[in-house]
Amino acid sequence: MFKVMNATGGYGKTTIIHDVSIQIKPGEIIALLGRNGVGKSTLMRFITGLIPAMAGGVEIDGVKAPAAVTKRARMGLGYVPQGRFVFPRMSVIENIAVAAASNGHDVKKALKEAMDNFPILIPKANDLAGGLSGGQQQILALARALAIKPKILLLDEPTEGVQPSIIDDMAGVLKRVNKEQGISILIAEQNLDFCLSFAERAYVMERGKIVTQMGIDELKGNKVLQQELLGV
Amino acid sequence: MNKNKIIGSILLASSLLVTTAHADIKIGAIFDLTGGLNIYGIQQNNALNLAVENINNNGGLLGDTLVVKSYDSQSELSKYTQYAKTSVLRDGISAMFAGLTSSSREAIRPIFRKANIPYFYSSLYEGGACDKQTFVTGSSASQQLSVLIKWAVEKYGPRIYVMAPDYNFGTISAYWIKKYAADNGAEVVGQDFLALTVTDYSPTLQKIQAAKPDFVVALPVGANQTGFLEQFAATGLKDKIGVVSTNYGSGNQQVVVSPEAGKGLIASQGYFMSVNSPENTEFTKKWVAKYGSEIPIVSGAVDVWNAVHIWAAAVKEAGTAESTPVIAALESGISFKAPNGIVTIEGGSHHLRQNIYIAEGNDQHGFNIIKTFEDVAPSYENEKCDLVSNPKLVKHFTP
Amino acid sequence: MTKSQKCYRLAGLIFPAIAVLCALVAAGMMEPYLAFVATSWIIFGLLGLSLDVVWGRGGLLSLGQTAFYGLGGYFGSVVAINMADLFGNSLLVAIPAGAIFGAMAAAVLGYIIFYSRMGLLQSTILSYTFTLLLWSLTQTFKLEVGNAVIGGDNGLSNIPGVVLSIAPNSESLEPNAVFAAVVLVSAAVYYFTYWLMKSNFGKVIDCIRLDVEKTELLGYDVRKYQLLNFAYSGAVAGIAGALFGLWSNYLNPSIFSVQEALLVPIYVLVGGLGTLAGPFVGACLIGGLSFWLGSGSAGGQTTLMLGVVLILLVLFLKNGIIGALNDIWLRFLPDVNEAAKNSSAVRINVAVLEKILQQAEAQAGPAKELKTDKLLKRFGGVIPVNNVSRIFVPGQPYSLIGPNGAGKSSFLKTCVGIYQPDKGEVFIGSDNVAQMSIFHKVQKGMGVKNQKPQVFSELSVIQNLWIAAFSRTRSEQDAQVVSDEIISMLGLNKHSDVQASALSHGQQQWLDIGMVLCLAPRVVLLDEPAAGMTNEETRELSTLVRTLARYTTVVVVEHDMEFIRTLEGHVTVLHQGEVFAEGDIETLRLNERVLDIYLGRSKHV
Amino acid sequence: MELDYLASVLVSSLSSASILLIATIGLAVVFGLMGVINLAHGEFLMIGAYSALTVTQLGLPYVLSIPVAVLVTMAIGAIVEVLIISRLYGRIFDTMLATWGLSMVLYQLAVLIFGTVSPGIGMPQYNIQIGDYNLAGYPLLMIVVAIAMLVFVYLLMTKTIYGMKARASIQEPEMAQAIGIDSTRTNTLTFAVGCGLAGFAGAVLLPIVPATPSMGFAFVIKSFLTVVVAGPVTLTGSALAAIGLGGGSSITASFMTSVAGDVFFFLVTAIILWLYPLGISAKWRHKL
Repeated sequence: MFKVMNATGGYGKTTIIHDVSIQIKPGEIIALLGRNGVGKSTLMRFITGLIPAMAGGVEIDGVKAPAAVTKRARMGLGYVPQGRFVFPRMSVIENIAVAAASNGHDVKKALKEAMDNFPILIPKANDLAGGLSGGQQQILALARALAIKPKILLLDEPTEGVQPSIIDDMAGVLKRVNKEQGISILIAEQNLDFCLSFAERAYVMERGKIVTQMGIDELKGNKVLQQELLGV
Repeated sequence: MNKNKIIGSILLASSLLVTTAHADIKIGAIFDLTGGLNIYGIQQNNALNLAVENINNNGGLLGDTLVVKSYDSQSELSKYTQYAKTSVLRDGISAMFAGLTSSSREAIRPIFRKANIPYFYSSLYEGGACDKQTFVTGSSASQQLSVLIKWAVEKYGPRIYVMAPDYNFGTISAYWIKKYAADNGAEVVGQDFLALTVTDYSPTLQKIQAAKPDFVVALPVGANQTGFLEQFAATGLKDKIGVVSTNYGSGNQQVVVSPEAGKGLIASQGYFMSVNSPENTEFTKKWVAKYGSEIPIVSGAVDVWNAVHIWAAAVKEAGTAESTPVIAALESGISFKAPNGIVTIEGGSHHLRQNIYIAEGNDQHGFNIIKTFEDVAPSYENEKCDLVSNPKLVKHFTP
Repeated sequence: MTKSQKCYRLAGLIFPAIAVLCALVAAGMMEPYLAFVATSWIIFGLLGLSLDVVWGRGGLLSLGQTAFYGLGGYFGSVVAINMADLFGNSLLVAIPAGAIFGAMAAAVLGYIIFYSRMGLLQSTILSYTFTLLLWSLTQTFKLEVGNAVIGGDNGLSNIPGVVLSIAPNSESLEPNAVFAAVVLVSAAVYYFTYWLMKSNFGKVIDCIRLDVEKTELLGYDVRKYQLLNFAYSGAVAGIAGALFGLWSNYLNPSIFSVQEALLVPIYVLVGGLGTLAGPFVGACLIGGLSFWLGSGSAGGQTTLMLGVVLILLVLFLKNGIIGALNDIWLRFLPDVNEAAKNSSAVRINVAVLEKILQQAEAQAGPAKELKTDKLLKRFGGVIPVNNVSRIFVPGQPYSLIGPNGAGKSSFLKTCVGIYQPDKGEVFIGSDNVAQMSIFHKVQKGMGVKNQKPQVFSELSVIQNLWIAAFSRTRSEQDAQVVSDEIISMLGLNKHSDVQASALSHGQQQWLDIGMVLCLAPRVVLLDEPAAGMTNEETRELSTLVRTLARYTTVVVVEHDMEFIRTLEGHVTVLHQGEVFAEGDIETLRLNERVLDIYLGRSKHV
Repeated sequence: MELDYLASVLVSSLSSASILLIATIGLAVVFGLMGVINLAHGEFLMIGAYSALTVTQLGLPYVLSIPVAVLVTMAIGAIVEVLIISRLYGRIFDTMLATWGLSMVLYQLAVLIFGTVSPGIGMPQYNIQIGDYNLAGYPLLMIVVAIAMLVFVYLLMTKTIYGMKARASIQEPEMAQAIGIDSTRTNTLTFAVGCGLAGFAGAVLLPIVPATPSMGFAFVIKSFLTVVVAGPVTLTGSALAAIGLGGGSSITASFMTSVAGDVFFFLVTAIILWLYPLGISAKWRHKL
């Protein structure tokens, strides 16, 4: 069980998210929805510990997560940020290897898994990550996050600027690791179709707060509801 | 209007504050005790303290005790000006002993001229300083080179390569080398002036080999010199080409240079620790007793020791420490039995007649003296500068 | 305003005045040697001031100040030596000579730095290299100019002291009087600099430090301002150098040395960056410390102590001494940003807005159309703007929409000139502006608001608006009138004195829009203006944009479809750098192809 | 110009460039990888030299003294990072001033401990001949040492886990933490490695440049300019910049004067910065 309790935080003195609480059961896939600038990314960063908590905290499997980003990562928090942030002057292999090695996992095994999951990376294995296309970088960021063997995976706009075929691959892999390894997933997306295709539940944010949560079926096919909540 | 008032009040205030009574005779010392030049500065300062101790132990000067006002110029030029002024305005010194580089001398010389206080500059230098209040106890470039070049041409041959730092000491020395080479039927086949920051001498070594000289006059300063000599020896040139210098050993380079590189190098200076005279034996005994024997004594230190004693002799002769009579006494041509032989002030040029030694480096980080030229006159300075007949002369003569 | 606040506001005038008075009184009582030494600290303070002007105000750490200082010193001294026999007064000849030479040297270096738009670190390194180059060249530089003999490493001696009386061969002043004279000269330079930095010029310089791009977007020729500021700092350094020459009566290449170059930033940091008075405090403190250590019992360990002091200062006193005192004082004053805490929603008064826009039209002429002709921009293999030819005219707002990465912002940025177009033309009215600098386009009538709010964080709300208005009106009164109107139109009157950084994200967006309006633009480009705004604010924004479009050409890039719907304007859908569809929003919303690319559905793409 | 002269100038210029590169690599790691301007770099070189000298004076062979120098400088570097540098990341100019203060302290401590005159250890009396010209062997050996250092740092930074962590921590510090890299410790180690490389340089250059408290000063400015000119691809960039600037200035010195060589160095630096405001390697696609 993964819990975010009363999360309040922001940058400097500005508070962006107020009192946000969410819960994710093991193996659950949750969508985090809302318009631009409502605080989805800030919530993600709050969970990873990259912004300090003004109030509230994070609990992983009943253990309160320490403040240090590094320690949270080692407790099984995988993160794919918006904008990917791969290590640009390191090769594809190195990007994945360093993630596996830093968490004490077998580097060779991790690389093999990554290449099996994302064959698209194989021809690029020795290229610098900074030279990859946006979609390839996104895949790499995902592969890197999976290499630390997370219990919960945070995905921030994973389809932004990614071509549709890769989006399909990504969706496939996410479904598989979710099923096979029981990884929970929290995904913030503007691409509704992508989200709706495999999420089970959705939280909707507005102005730094969770305004509602609902089952995914409720949202599917209801264009009025989509427009009202998400402004598409 | 406001300014006049201020100036008035300043004059009033300063006249009240000037201290008039002092029982001791104060002398000033500005040397580089810290910073890059302290290799020289510390020894100069040590020599000054030893000389003052020596004079005080022998009953002081005119019955008074000598007191040293010492300042650390931190190898920074602006500190020289600052402390020179401080010594004049605050400490009321009777004589100043200061400076290593020519620029430090030039920076403070006008201050002591204006204050009419004798100023002793004790370092080997390019020569030519001429000023009523300034006395030089180190040897000048022409003084050393006149004998060294003659000797070296006889020993090695007539082709000379000059390798000198690219500032006044180097360029003026190069001039003298050229002149004395011509006088002795030799020629300068190449010269290279190096920036003070150079640590890599391979370009110079290539040029030396291209010029095929019989000997090299190597004049880099301080630690740079040891670097050059090491590289010179390691290139395998030492056996083919002689190396002579007027400043090797002036900062204890012989200690730093490895025995392989240092053995056989020729240096000419006004003093080497191995000078064999009763004065030197006594002097080194005192020095070792006070400062230990770890670091050999450099010529600059002896120059300071000589300067203090010459000044003291002039004070005794004048019967007072006041500047004008002391300067007159100095100009009368005072002699002193120094560790490096008898030295005599030339009344006109304010430079010293002194012995110049030619020594060869041995494999013990030391020198063996191989030739002594006695009582060498500072002929260039004597020729240009006569402060007895022309006391208003202030100039830095360059050839 | 309370007395304490007034006093705080005038602190830069009052405390230095007190310090000058104290120094003058002390000059009458001090022992001469101390006066002599202290004079050099004041000179170093003046040198520090020159760095504070470029670094604390202009934002560029220059290690070339000692170069201008040395050059000013040499040149001023050469003039002083040659004029000594004729004129006497050395201050009157050396100071202007030093100032002119320092300013010229700085202008040359500044031209290279600013006009090649060099990065900050590289500029610092280049200025440092400049100093080193001078240092190695002057070691052997020999020249006789009249009576002055520049003798390489042996330096330049026989520089006359400070002489006040105007008569040939006058006696130079005594140390205490020199101290007083140098204090007075420094005070004059300080107060002139203080005035300059408070003036319109100084305000622009502050803006450049805070956000150089925004300053240029307001229509200021930032490079010219930077160059002038740098040249002024060179002049101040040159004056300090000339004074130093007169003080020490001797100059030598060590004035260009690395130690000297690095000491200057220390004076500034110790005193407080950007405070103008700080460098004097820093120089006196470091000078005093070094003097006390050098002649005190600790003698010999000066270097060690200075090093330790420096490390401790950097670690524990970030804002310097004046900065630290300032922070303490601020704690006792009412918080200017208090008003930001209870803010209400912005309401646009359409009547007022129309009046403003009519006035703007009267002053700046009719609206201009914006036209692009086969505009192309490429980054490596990506072409975010691919042969876009559009024409935008006044009357109704234009919206650009499209999925992430469609090239909306890039199109806007290429029009603005933040990206240089690779091909194609941009017209504002009849002028082809494709190759013009940004500020020039702004002067032609372009107003731009970028995606993130760009406001000058340290300035108050009204100052932000004023600086924008002043760029157009070039009259303080007119700028005041315009900014007053805009601030009341935005309903931000109560926040007038609040620092822009204290505003909420939404309010900063409004302030930014207000600044654009101050320019009375004839073409307005807005990049995601509604981002981070509440629903209410978005509605007000829509009103504003629609009103604006009646008087000017308006192009909006937006994500928020609801917002675009309320604009009731023309909509262009961009996809992969090209125009994909256009029309009104209702039609487009029924277009499955548009929904597909916008929602990222895969089947139609 | 004779061919053998030309050849000997080229070879010796290459060795000059190598000496510059050896002194620079540590700085390249610290500045290029960490973005820290370490003005005390020269003093770490000096510490390395004195460590090696002290060890040889104790009677151990010179070769053994090199690892000791590396360990000593690494330890001091780690302490300095924890006490000073770690508090100043991101404040590039403050770091510069603090490390300058540090350089003054280290310099003066060296004067107190070692005095101003220490015996050198001498250069191996080995030389080679090109035509009529002799070249000292040890400086030529420096070409090999420089290449070895480059290879070592390259391998350390690309083939070891530590190296990958170090680069990740510096390229994207937040993401590095978010995948579980303890970037605080990694940065301490990286700074220590940079200092260790400086120590190695000081030790290995000891026969050429005798140990004096002020020896670091001669290197730090040129090393620093080399690294800035190099730009983001630190290692290859520095190698190229060192060959271009150091070698070029040495060749200029050979055909003109040494002052011309210095002027060449500074002038070319200024011109390159003008043309490539972010360094020569700003647009390369290489790891290091």
